[in-house]
Amino acid sequence: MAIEQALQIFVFVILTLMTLGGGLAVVTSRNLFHAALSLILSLAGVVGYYVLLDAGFLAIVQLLIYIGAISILILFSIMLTRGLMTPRQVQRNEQWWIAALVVFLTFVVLIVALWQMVWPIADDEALRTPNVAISQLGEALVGPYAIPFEIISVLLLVALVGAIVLARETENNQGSHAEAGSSE
Amino acid sequence: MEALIRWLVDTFPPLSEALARLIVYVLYSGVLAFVAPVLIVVAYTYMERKVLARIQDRVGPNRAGPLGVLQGFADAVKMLTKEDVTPACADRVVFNLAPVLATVAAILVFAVLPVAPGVIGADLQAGVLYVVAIGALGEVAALMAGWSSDNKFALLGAFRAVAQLIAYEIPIVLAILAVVLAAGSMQLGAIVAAQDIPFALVLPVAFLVLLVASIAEIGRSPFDLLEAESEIVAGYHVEYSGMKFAFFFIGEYMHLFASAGVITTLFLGGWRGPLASSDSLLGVLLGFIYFVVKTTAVIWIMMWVRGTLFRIRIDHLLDFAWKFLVPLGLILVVAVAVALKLPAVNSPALRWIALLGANVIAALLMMIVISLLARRSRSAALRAVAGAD
Amino acid sequence: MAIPLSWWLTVAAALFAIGLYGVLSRRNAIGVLLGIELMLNAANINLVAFWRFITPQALTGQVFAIFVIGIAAAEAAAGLAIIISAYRRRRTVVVDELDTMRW
Amino acid sequence: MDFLFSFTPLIPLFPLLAFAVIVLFTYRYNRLSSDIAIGSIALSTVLAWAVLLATLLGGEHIQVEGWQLRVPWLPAGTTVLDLGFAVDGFTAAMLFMVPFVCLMIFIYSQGYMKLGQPDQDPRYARFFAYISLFAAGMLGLVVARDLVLLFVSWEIMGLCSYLLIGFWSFRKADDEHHIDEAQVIRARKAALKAFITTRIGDVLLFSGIALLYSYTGTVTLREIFRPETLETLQTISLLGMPAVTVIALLVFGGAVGKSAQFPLHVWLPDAMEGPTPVSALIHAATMVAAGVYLVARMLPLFIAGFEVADAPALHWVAIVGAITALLGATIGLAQDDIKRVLAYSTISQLGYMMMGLGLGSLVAGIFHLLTHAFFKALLFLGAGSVIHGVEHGHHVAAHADHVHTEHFNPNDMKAMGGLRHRMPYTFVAYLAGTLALVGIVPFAGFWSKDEILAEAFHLWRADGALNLPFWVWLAGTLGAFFTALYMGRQLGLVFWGEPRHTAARHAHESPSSMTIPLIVLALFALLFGFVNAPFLGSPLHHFMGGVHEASEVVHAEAVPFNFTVAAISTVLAVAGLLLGWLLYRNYRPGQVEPFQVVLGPVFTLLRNKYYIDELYQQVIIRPVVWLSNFCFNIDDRWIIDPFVDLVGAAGRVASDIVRVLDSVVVDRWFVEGTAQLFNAAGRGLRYSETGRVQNYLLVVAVTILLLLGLYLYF
Repeated sequence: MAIEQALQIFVFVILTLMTLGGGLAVVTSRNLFHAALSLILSLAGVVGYYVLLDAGFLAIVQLLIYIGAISILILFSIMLTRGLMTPRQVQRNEQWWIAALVVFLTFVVLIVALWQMVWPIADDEALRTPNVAISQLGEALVGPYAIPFEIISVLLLVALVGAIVLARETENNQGSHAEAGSSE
Repeated sequence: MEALIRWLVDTFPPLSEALARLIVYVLYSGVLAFVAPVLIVVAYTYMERKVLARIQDRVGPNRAGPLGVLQGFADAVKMLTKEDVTPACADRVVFNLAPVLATVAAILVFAVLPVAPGVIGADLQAGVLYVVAIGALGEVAALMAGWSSDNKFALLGAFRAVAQLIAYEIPIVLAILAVVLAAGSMQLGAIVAAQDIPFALVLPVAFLVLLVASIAEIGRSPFDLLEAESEIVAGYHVEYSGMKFAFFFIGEYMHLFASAGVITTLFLGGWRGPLASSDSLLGVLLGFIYFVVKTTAVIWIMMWVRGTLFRIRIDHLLDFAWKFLVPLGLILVVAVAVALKLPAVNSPALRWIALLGANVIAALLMMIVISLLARRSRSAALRAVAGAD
Repeated sequence: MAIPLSWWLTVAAALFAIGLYGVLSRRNAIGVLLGIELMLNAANINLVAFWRFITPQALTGQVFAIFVIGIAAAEAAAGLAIIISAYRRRRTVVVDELDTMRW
Repeated sequence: MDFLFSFTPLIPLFPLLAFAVIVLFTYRYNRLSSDIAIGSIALSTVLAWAVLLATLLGGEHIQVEGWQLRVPWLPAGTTVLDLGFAVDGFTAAMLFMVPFVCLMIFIYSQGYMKLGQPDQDPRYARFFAYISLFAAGMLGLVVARDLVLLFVSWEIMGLCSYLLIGFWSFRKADDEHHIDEAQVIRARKAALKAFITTRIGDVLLFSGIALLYSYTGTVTLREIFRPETLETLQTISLLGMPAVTVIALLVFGGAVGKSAQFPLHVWLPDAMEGPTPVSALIHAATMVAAGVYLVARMLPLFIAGFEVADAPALHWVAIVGAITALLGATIGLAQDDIKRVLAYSTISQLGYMMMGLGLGSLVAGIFHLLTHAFFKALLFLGAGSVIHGVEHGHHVAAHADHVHTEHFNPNDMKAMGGLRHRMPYTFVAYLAGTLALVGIVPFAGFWSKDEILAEAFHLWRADGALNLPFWVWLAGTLGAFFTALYMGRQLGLVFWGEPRHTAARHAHESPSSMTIPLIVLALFALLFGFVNAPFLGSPLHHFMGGVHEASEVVHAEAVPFNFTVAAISTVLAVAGLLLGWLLYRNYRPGQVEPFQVVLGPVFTLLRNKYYIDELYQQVIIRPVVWLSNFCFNIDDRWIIDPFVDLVGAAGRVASDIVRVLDSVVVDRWFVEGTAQLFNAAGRGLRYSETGRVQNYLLVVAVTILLLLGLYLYF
């Protein structure tokens, strides 16, 4: 088991480097496109975390939705609004140092609290076998969590429709003009 | 794999099981990452050239080696010795990373493909989902390449690529979902095990949807808009040359093989065939051969399509995905789910029949809808013509 | 598990702090959105870690992580649509300049 | 018959579905949309009555314990937020009234919105979608088992009232529908006023619910009302009071907003800007009833507060109710708009209900709520019919004269008159409603109003001193007189005398889709009172009286019929009615109003609604606007002038020492210096409104950091 443990720690360190390094690049990079790519790196690290935590399904969902959908969406919108973004533009505002201070303090407060707290960790046996079959997860989603699950679905639908409406306002006008023109 | 691990532990006693496992999996991934790409690219470029030549009534490659079999190696040497050009305005880091990511994305799919009985990188519980998810990395690579080249054709190509890939990912997921419903699992190994009859026979509609969508997903003709020479030169990799282009090239063929492999696994019974089993080395080898043969057959169909059909327009392409494949897939999934839950379905044979019936119903429904819509648009067009007079 | 719970929580806290910094200091609206994604992920790491260490038999942690991911998707779609809409109207996505509500 | 209870969740569901279907699919087909709406509410009515039947047959057990269905909504850790349904006698009684009155109003709306006629309302289908949602909200509120569903329904109603009161704010000025720009703006303002005013109450209610949840860990009504839970709440101290009193007052705050009690009653009269069926809906079956229902439902909390506190929440309910009852009735005396009179009448009647509840009598309050719903719906629909007829008459007259007359207000009672001949059905129905409202035997209002007064009287006599019940009784009796007075005035103005305007001369009866609901409701106004008539043994008391029987202050038993009380109020009512009628039946336009002659300046005060709107304008709205303007002005005048002035002042110091003392010390330091101090303060403060979201976020982050630090380390 020693090898596995060593491997786990090794992988954890690498993933942490990916996640936090990527995260730092996201918030500090001057080039927004690079920031978005760093976000992908960081999220990929989180995927690795999920695998380490035996949440394989979540890892894949994370890959599918964050990297496959959200990141692509962000990259797309960066390109759509890119006329303004010369890479050399200053990317942080005047309050960044206050923000940094506040964030650092938040971090310290959280860390101190985390390390002081005694967590009610489950007993070892349960820890060793947390393997949750996907089918169980699926049943949970349509069983006890059915209503929130449906609400999330509706939320997604609403977001979808809202996004379309918001993003194509101008086109819509043209469209109605075109219709009016064709019907004459 | 388990057999190999056991054999290693038995033969070299100092090896612990964990270490042996590590060694075996590292070796396997080494094979997938370094050996397979070269072999696949060399073999299938040759095949593609030959097949296309045959369709177009030409001879095809015939100089390098007997019957030109070494053509692929010749290409490789040419590619590697070319000058590696990076555009002055390119975003260097991203520009260099993109081809690597494209290749890696294609190779990663192999991790969950059961290429032979018992030989699989990781039989994930959500293996099917993993396949879909990894496809997204390819999109990122395309976007990176297109953006970093600082070339409008490249950027347009990237946009097209992503629009197309996103659009066709949905029918793929739907078709796969039908299979998952039928097999009752998302694990690729279990799906292979569930195919006493290849799913292509009981879920023909899903098979066709997946085939068509896969062709689009890997950007081959008639869906090769992302690199349409006559429109946007070569798409997102227009600025690439030499070694980096080779990476894209490898990635493309790996992707081709991987997609065909996924279709084989999901619909054609994977490695299954007479005498293939994980008990003996022979059985394993036989299974591997079945897998390769089936995959090659799928690839051959894709090549055939490429040689026969012409490229379609971008709006038609997206319309086809959103207005035909997605609704069809949705109907199909519902039909399959209902068919499987029918109270009368209580024996395997009945299951197959019910599934087939669901497919037929889905196809018929879609046809009816399409014909109604077509009639409406036809009469609208007629009215427009009449109005113009 | 070789890695204790507190490590996971530490990493998540760090990621959260980084994301918060991004949200507070980025001038570009899309950059702000990136920071929000980081924060959501930090929360998710916590959820999954708690599930793994404290209630491995109950599914609540995983289920909520899935919900968070779903909400993140909705948030990204709506947020980006708003940004693009704002860009259309104001020709800018710099948060400082989107200050119609200014005194 | 218990299986009938399982239909309960469907009761609010049908109108909700109708809303969804109309909004999503059938909004283009007007007739279909209204048919769907009416069909759904009819189904709800049938189901609701089936549930009522089951409750009736289920005997005391069902009526007290009730039936319930638990729907786990959001499992969160150890607690689960529920979203359940429950039925007991009280709910069943409400279920008799709410869907039925809604149904009548829906049918009536079809005629009122002029289906199929050339001047049909352009947003006809949408109207039906909104009122369906409104009905769904009210029904959901009534069948809610948990505060979550209750609050959700509550908010749905808030939204719908906003949408419907402002229903005509989307119209352009439009001759066809007699809508001018001013009316559009009024509708807009009225909608906002209703929304914002009730929002004040909603916030209070929400904090009450949140407090309840945080103390008891449950949102289920029945669990909250368990004696143990209430005892715990009594022992916790919050803001120097028992927590239960605080919560009860917060809940009552919500009801004050929704039920338009003093001082948040100002939105209700303005809500008349909506179409008349909406007024009927708001005033009778839904919106304002919700507040009373809420207080009645939460009565155990109030009672529990009664047992421990010095100034219990229950007394506040009675006091506010009494004030409101008198206030509304007196203002009603001086209004010209036919609907506004009714609106103030509603406010006053709601005051009666609150009085009843505040005296601890659940049944009296709710009985009045039920009867009031019937006759007030009747009165509003009747008023709508009158307006409709007069509008039509105006139309005809304008066509006949071939001139477009000056703008004409069809709501103005002084322009009506003699309509009893022109609109006989409406007149009869209206008369029935009036008699019920005024409280003439044997109409419904008599029994219910009398019960409240008898209750107060009884409590007073039991004690003997001039205690709170005495004042309540006095206010109620006086209110009854004023009620009769303004209704007499209204009858005289609208239905008697000569037509006072060409429009009234040409008015004609409304279509049958409008008159039939009127007749049906008139029957109910006549007969409904008997469900709790003392000589029949007060059946309603037996039916729903036991719901809160755990608490002792709630009077489950009916107060015996008190002849003195009944006689006093009846005599006053008849006197008021006759007086009003005699004074006004031959009133001529342009004449000084008889009341003004008698009352003088008091009449002006009433006419202007005690200047409460103006008071709010001065005390609340003006300062806010002024503060904004102040900051703005400071900004404009600051930047350079003071600097220059200071430099100039320094020059003067050198040149003229005498004037220095005078001008610098006095003028610059004290006068301008003060101004500058304020300038600087304003200038500094206004920078807090940067309009940049990240600055705000930073403040949020710092705040959270501080709170977190405090929470974790101190």
